[in-house]
Amino acid sequence: MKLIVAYIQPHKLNDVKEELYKSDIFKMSATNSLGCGQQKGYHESYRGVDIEVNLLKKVRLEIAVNDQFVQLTIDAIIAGAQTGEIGDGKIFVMPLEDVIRIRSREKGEAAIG
Amino acid sequence: MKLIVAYIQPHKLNDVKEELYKSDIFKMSATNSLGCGQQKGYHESYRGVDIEVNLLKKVRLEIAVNDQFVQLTIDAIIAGAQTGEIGDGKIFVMPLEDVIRIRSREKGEAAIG
Amino acid sequence: MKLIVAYIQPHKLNDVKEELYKSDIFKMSATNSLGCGQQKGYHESYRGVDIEVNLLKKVRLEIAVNDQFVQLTIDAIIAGAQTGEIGDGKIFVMPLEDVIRIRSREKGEAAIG
Amino acid sequence: MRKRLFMFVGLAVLLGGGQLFAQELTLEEIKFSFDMIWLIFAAALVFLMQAGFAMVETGLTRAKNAGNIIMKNLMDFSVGVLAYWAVGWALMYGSSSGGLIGTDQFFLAGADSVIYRDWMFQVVFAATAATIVSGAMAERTKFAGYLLYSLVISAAIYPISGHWIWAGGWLAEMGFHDFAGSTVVHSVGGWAAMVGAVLLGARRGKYVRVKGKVTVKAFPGHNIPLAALGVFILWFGWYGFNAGSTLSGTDPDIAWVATTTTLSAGAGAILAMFTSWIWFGKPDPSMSMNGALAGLVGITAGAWVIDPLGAIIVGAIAGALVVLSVEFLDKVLHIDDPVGAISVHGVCGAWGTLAVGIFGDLAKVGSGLTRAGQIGVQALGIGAVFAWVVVTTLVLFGSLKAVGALRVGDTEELRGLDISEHGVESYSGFQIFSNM
Amino acid sequence: MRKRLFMFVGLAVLLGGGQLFAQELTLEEIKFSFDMIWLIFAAALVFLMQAGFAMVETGLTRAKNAGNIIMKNLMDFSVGVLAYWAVGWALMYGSSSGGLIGTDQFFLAGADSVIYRDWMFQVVFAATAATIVSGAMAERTKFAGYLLYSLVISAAIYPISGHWIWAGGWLAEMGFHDFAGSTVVHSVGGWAAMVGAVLLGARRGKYVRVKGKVTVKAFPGHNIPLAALGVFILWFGWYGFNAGSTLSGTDPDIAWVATTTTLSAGAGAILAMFTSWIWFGKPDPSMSMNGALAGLVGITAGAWVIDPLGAIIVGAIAGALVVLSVEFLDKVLHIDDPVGAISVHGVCGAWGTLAVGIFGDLAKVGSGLTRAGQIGVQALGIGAVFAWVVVTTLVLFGSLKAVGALRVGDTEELRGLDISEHGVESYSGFQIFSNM
Amino acid sequence: MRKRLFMFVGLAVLLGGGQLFAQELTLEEIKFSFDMIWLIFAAALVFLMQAGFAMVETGLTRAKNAGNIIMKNLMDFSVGVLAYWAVGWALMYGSSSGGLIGTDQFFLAGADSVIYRDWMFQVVFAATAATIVSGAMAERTKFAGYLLYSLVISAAIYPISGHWIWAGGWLAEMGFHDFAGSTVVHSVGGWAAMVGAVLLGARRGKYVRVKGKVTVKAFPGHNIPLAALGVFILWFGWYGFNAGSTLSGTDPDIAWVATTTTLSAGAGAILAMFTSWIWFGKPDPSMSMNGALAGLVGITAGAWVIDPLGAIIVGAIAGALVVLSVEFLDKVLHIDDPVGAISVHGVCGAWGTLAVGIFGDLAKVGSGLTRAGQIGVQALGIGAVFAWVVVTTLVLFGSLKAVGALRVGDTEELRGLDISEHGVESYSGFQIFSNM
Ligand SMILES: Nc1ncnc2c1ncn2[C@@H]1O[C@H](COP(=O)(O)OP(=O)(O)O)[C@@H](O)[C@H]1O
Ligand SMILES: Nc1ncnc2c1ncn2[C@@H]1O[C@H](COP(=O)(O)OP(=O)(O)O)[C@@H](O)[C@H]1O
Ligand SMILES: Nc1ncnc2c1ncn2[C@@H]1O[C@H](COP(=O)(O)OP(=O)(O)O)[C@@H](O)[C@H]1O
Repeated sequence: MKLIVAYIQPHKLNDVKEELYKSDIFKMSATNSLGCGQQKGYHESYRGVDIEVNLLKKVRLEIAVNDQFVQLTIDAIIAGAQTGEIGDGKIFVMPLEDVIRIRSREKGEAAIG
Repeated sequence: MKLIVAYIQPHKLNDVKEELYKSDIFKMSATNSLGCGQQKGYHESYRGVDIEVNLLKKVRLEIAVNDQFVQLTIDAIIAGAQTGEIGDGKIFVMPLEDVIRIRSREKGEAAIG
Repeated sequence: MKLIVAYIQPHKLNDVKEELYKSDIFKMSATNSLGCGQQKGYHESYRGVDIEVNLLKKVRLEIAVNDQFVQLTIDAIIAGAQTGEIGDGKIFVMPLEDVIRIRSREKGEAAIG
Repeated sequence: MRKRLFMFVGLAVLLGGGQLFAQELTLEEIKFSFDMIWLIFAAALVFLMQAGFAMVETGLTRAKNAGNIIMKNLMDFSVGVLAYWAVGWALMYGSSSGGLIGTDQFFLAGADSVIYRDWMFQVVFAATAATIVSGAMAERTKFAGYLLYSLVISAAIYPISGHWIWAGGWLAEMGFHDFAGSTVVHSVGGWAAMVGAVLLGARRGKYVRVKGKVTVKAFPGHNIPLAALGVFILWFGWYGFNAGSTLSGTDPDIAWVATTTTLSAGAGAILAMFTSWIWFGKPDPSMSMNGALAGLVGITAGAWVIDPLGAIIVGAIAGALVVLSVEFLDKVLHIDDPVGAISVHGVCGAWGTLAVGIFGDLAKVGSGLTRAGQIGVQALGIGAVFAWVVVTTLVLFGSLKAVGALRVGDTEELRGLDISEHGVESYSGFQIFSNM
Repeated sequence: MRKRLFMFVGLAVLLGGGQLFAQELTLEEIKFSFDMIWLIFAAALVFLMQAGFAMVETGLTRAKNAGNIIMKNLMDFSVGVLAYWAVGWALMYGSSSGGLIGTDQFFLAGADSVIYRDWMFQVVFAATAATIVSGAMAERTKFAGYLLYSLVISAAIYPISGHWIWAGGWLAEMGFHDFAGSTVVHSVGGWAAMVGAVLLGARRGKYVRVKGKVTVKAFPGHNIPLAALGVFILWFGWYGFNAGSTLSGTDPDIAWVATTTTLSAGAGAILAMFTSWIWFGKPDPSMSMNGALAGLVGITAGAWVIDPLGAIIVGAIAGALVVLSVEFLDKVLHIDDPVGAISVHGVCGAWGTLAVGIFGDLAKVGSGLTRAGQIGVQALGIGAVFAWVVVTTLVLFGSLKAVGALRVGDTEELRGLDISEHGVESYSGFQIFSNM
Repeated sequence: MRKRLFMFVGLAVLLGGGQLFAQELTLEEIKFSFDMIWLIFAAALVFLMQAGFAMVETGLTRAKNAGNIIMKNLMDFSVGVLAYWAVGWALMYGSSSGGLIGTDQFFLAGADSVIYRDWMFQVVFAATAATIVSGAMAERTKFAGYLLYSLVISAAIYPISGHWIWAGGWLAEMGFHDFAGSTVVHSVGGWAAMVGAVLLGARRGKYVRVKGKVTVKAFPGHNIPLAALGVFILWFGWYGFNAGSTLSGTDPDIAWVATTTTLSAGAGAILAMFTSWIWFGKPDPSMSMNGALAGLVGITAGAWVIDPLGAIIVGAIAGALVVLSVEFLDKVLHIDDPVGAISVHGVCGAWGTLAVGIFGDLAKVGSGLTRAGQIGVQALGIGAVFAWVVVTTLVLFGSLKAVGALRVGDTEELRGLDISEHGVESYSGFQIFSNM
């Protein structure tokens, strides 16, 4: 099992969700995040002063999947989030040793979905 | 050492904390999160329009523990968060290679608590 | 590759960022978090009632780095965040199996920076 | 030289035994002073309705567009006052050409203190009509286009139909009665809002067509307490709007008007609450707020000629009507009006105007018409103003659309107008899911 | 036919040399006009206090209940105006039956412009009393139960004790003096709030019993700027509340009343700040705000008979008192009052009423009593109203509790009343730790 | 005994055929009543400006200091009213000693209803001057130090220069004209703000020196809707501020003043918007808001002597000026004024005062001076008040700085003043990046 963490542009969240649904991945968790990356990005200004927006708003997705779903998930995220522009985001894949469903105490692969 | 990530219902946070305290687990970090899971959940409506609340509010807990504490932590979380209803949440267990206490530069098992 | 997760005091974020920049680490993601740790901390009071602030505000940093950067990153975080007082925070090091740049589909070490 | 030594003057007067004033202050000046302070006080209250609209509209839309809504509300007033000073007043209250349009007093030429007073009281009404529209067009309109719209409605669209009714124009001649502006102000704003919302199209993602079936989505407002504050401020301002429309500080009916206004608003809020409760299963806050406003808009035309019980009925019907209308526009017609402006101001404005015919004391209306006749004239007025506003705003918004000045691009809309149109965020530091 | 051709009338008047008015406007009409615009103006200001209460209560409670608080504030006014129109006014100002209760003028039958004017001024006071309660019962009361409560307090509880004092009832006969309602309005609201809070019980997690010892927890308000705005709005409204209670636009004491009101509020804020500073180590914002309100409530009874220095003393004591009272209710009695309504309105209302006896100019009070006698009568009035309100609200809230209509369930409370009672969120898109 | 049986009195009057009043109400009393209700009404409106300032300042600074700003605004008013009651009024309006300072009426000794009325109207002006400063010194000033400052400006600094101009002092004697206080109120606040901001130094991280070059950073305000609400409330209050400054409820120029005030504010907002649009590429909301305020401040001195077209020009220039001034102070002088108070109140206050000389109707000004002479006197007044305020506040803030009571420590500043000075959070439960 893997835990996939993806940083995407906030306004791409719906597109990514749709692509994931298409690949039958329905479970995920999302958090707000501020990201520092290659995207030096658009400049905001406030009262005429440029705001050094080097922490840009991102959405952080966390998706736990069984091994055979990893590539599918990655592809779906890319399909939904890619524009080709700097700032599209990153995907991180991490090992996941166990999953427990709190409701039923199910464990492992059975609990993930 | 493991990093335990748990998604629970927001209003169960206090109960979970209490259960963890009882097992002498005092350190943790909590974040707000939106979760997509089996829980299609209650419907909110706004001005008569159903809101497709497929991103439900969850609290994401992150607890780094030594190996012998893993089961204890899982049990405590379940004790505090379980209601038997859909939406109770999930627990993820991930490998943790190192921990460093910023204050003292202590490392490893000594730094975790 | 490793994923480094660090909890620091919110008001140290700028210092940490500066130290990371000095070590040529430019990419990171930050989230708000509430932390429970050794720091029983300052007491807030509201209308004369002590608030049991056992969930203190922290910033959670997530930095994916190649192996040779791990120590450098840890040192930079410590340099920026250490005050010697309780509450300075923790650093967690986790294994990272893969990284994908959404924009270009680059993978692995090349995608991290 | 004018000094602020008023207290000494005051003392002198007290010592001087009144002789000073007996010489100074005539009865006509007394009457004039009553009207002056009453109308300026009322005008200030109506001005504050700008804050009310700004808060309601901001609160009921999404955080990522809050600064833009604010800017629209600030600038439609600012542009509006200059436009109404230069042109609007003249077209509305200048000497009438055939009951259709005013023709002089541009730039308030030749104004005396009476004209300044009346202009002050009228300009805030003009600005109210203008600002209604920003709510319905929220979250997707180009800022520059909106500025232009503000100019035109305050300079021409509002004043001309206003002339027909409030300046002795042809509708007034026929006996049309609209005490404080259910039609003159609110419907004008409401119909303009409708045309704007239709030409703009819905916000991205509001109506999703899946397999031929349209699913309606809700974009919940981001700040209900602010919206509620706006509603209270509007209600407060309405005491200036309606009671001030007695146009006289010595009119004993000031209290009557305030009473009917209060009762209608209360009834509107209650009925909207129960309607939403029955219909959706829960009493909906934003609908109840709309209900209070619906009651206020509804009684505006008849506040002076409808009695308290009548006012409660008018308000109650408006409260139910506004919920039905919001539902109908959203679920059936798929017109995307984020704050319910078309229903509150357009529909309930029309209802209130009609209600004058149905419930009004004909003697007080004073048109000499029969009840059926009065209802007919009221309906005619509603129709005439509807036609006028729809046609002119179709041209206005249509032209803006044709030159691409009406709607922002998709990415701008998704990111939010605060960043794309103004380069700022409204809630800096707060963590907000701005993608929703 | 009524046209909005006021300017021409105005012009005619100016040209006509006053003759018009010399015939038209008598001195009594002038007096009447002063009272009319003054009272309607004051009523509008008091109305705005609804916004003030809504903002204070919303700001000092948690985000997950914001929409519910808003709804309560909107609906208690809306329900209240209808109730006070139908029944309340009659019970309060109808012909007295033995100094105990009014008996006619139901549905404002037979009202003329004086009655409408007075109703308008009185209804906003009734609504103030009603709305005080929502703060103390916040975050756990069932919405439907609250609606019923609103109806009863506006229709009966408030009007009847009001009759005793402001309509020539038995307390008035004895010489009891309550200028603008420290007891009539504020204490009534405050004691009702107390009974409500006690019968409801504390919010879940507020008082935690660990090993026989009760630990008190704080639930910090979620929006201090909004609460502060509410306080400023209330203070503003108080100029209508107190200065308007001269009931006459020609009373030279309007300025006196405004002055004592201002000074007492300032002293209250300062003393509350210092008290909290000394006691808790830091100057507490929400306590200082409560202090300003305490000063305002405290001077309300005596604003007309207490001089500026006295007003400062009354306000200062109220400011200190409110902090002590909040502490005492919370830490000793464990009555959970999220916004301090019992202390501000109940306790400081009683204090202000007593202060009339202590500091009031007896000649102005005009009861013919000695100072000790006046203090006695004031105390009697405080006690009588306390008893009346406690008994009636015990019955009212007790019945609601008996049928399970008083308090929401635990899960509802934890989730927040916005979702459980209204199915909406108030700050959509914001990331909020709603579990705290 | 005072009962609230006003309706019966009213009825009696109506029945009694006016005889009652013919005996009762003299013409001088009528005049007096007009002035009374007008000034108290206006005072209430000006009071509400405290809420406006509080919201603007809160909205334009960071969330972590919101409660502190609120406390400063609440307490500078509360401290200010007591100070102005005890000392300020006497120094300002007591019998003049050589046109320099008032010398009697401490603690309002010997006041009658005229004095109370005038005190009420004046105290809110004094409080306005005081509260301007909190914005410029926001986010880094010690609370205790600020309290002391509030005391001194309300008790002495403001009243003394006010005496020169509004109480027949030496500047008034020379023909200096400042109708409602561009200089007396706004510049005094603005210059004090400037000295305070300079002595305090910038907020940590505002001006970062990298390799000898200073980079200017922006700290965006955390709540633009709240700031906008504040601007609308201020604009509303300004109708009391300016129109009330006719000091008479029978002055036909009330409408004129309201008109020029409205037009100038509108022009200011528009020009500031366009200036920011051209300069920064986008129409900046907070600058446009500053522009509306700049227009209001600008016309304050000349609202009575400048005509509508002149008012538009004055406002437009103020609107452009405020943007340039903000830029200049920030980018060139590196004076850190979080809300633009120095530019809005100091600079545009000076501009408005000068504009009286340039655009004012000299006959109405009535000083007997030539245009050049009037401009000269206006400039002299601007300079004299500038000097007075700069010197006195240098001493005041300098002393506070010397004893370490001016600025909080670095950690306190980083954590936010809400936690470090008051031990609370203002937005409990919200996730906020408070480090930015
Ligand atoms: N090494 C990293 N560690 C943690 N977060 C990262 C890292 N690299 C990128 N991110 C996250 O991904 C987001 C997008 O990265 P960016 O470099 O701007 O995109 P791109 O790779 O398309 O140029 C960043 O804003 C940040 O949140
Ligand atoms: N595979 C997953 N990846 C990431 N988050 C998940 C996953 N499954 C569940 N979650 C999180 O856990 C929460 C609860 O899951 P849900 O399926 O509703 O509960 P249950 O398993 O009790 O039915 C979700 O809202 C989501 O935040
Ligand atoms: N075992 C842990 N699991 C998760 N988060 C932790 C853990 N230990 C510490 N933290 C995070 O780090 C923060 C600082 O920890 P704390 O113990 O106060 O610091 P210190 O080690 O300097 O005493 C905590 O507030 C919490 O957010």
